[in-house]
Amino acid sequence: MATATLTIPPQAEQVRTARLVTTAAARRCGVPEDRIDEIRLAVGEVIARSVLRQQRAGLVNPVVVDITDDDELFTVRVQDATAPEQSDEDGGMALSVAEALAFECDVRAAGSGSMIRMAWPLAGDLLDIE
Amino acid sequence: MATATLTIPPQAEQVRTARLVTTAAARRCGVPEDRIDEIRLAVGEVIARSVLRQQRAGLVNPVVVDITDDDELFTVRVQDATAPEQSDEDGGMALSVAEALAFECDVRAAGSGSMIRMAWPLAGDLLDIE
Amino acid sequence: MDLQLSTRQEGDVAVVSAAGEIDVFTAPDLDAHLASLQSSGSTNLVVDLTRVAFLDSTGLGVLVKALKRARDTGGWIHLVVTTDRIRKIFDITGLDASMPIFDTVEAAVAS
Amino acid sequence: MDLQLSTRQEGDVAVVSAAGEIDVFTAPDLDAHLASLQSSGSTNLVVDLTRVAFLDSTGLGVLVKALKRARDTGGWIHLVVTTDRIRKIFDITGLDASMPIFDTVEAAVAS
Ligand SMILES: Nc1ncnc2c1ncn2[C@@H]1O[C@H](COP(=O)(O)OP(=O)(O)O)[C@@H](O)[C@H]1O
Ligand SMILES: Nc1ncnc2c1ncn2[C@@H]1O[C@H](COP(=O)(O)OP(=O)(O)O)[C@@H](O)[C@H]1O
Repeated sequence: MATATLTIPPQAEQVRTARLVTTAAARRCGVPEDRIDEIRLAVGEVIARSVLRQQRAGLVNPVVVDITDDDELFTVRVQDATAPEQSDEDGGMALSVAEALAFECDVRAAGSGSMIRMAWPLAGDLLDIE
Repeated sequence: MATATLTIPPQAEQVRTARLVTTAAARRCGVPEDRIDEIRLAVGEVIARSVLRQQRAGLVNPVVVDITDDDELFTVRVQDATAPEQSDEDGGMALSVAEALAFECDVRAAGSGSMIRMAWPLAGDLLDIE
Repeated sequence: MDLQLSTRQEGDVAVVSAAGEIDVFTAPDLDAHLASLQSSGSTNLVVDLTRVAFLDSTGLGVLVKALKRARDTGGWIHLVVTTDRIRKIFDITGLDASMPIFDTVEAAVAS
Repeated sequence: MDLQLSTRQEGDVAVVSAAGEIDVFTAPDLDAHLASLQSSGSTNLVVDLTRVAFLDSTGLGVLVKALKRARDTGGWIHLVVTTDRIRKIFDITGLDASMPIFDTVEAAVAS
């Protein structure tokens, strides 16, 4: 189910709002609080990274944060305008943190930029596993 | 300048998040706190109204909240999928409150639904008037 | 989680304290809470909005419904509002004309 | 407004208390605050993160930069972390290996 989509200009002060929208969506999906802490940090890292990458590449395109859930997964997709080949100034730290926290995390070329997809199993699903 | 766009499914629990995004955007634009209270209430009324109207019409289309500012105006546009002719169950109360609070407030047909536009002058502009 | 409601009895008046946000999502909870008090015999109610950070017209609609039920049994509803933020929506809608607003719970109970 | 910083002196140690969120937006403030303390002679710093609700890798980057500056002058940086939420990012990144973490400001100053 589509939960929410937030489109922001690539500005550092927008990242906080994107964290909030993600956190609020996860709460509505019934994600437990300790898992929400992980999601907030992982998603915050990835959005901050996209904002910084676009600033470095001089790209003013909006960054799009798309949050969805189905019965099994809580998924956040971040679309930015930077080429996947562009290196990170932080030596990949932000992405490593997100990878450590998300159950699934992948980066791929999408549109004319990159799409980072993070996903976490929803509690119900963990219990439903046979 | 585009500030943020939030797309939400027509659900009552999403309205709170939309208020927050609007409030955060207004703060970033330097809107003073008492004006922010007005914006929060007016925008909350309009989004809640769109959500309820779509629920009543059985329309599951997303509601789109678009926030922009230029040097003169802080503008919030709410796009829903209901026909402008559809009446409000609250006798127009939500819209009256928004109209009382916003400096400009109009409803018009847009796309296959309605667009409600609210705007407030930005502080700088009030001072700039000659 | 977004709206907390608690009730205590002061003589023959039930005092309902709300804390949090009353909006399109939480207004049904307030409605259910007030209706259940009223159907179990509370004819006179004080609704204390001191700790309410947000109140929109769906919340007002719930208060108006509760006022109608109170009047049907010869009762009343008094409100406690201390913040300009909340008082403003009563001003705009003119609802302060039908529901008296007080500065303290004591005054609302006593009047 | 999102990050509050205050500093007090305990002997030859400057104790910086941060409250709020340290992220890509506020990290430059922390950087400027620590750099200015260090350039005015504070070689040993305690950074108290007890009241920090959020810390991301841009914040860690600032702490690492400050650590390098401290070491250049023969000084150190000790952190105070009391919440699992904040401790987690040090675990993930392994940064707790280079910056000692303490449970109290007293312990961080004394060590
Ligand atoms: N008024 C606000 N405006 C913008 N962002 C906010 C606001 N309040 C909280 N946030 C952000 O949303 C994220 C999650 O908020 P919240 O769910 O309230 O966190 P917590 O669980 O710590 O209370 C935080 O990273 C915070 O930066
Ligand atoms: N963690 C949250 N998740 C979703 N919505 C929130 C959260 N925190 C605040 N909000 C909503 O955002 C709006 C503005 O919040 P905020 O700017 O923090 O208000 P205030 O000025 O009262 O502190 C409020 O209507 C509130 O409902």
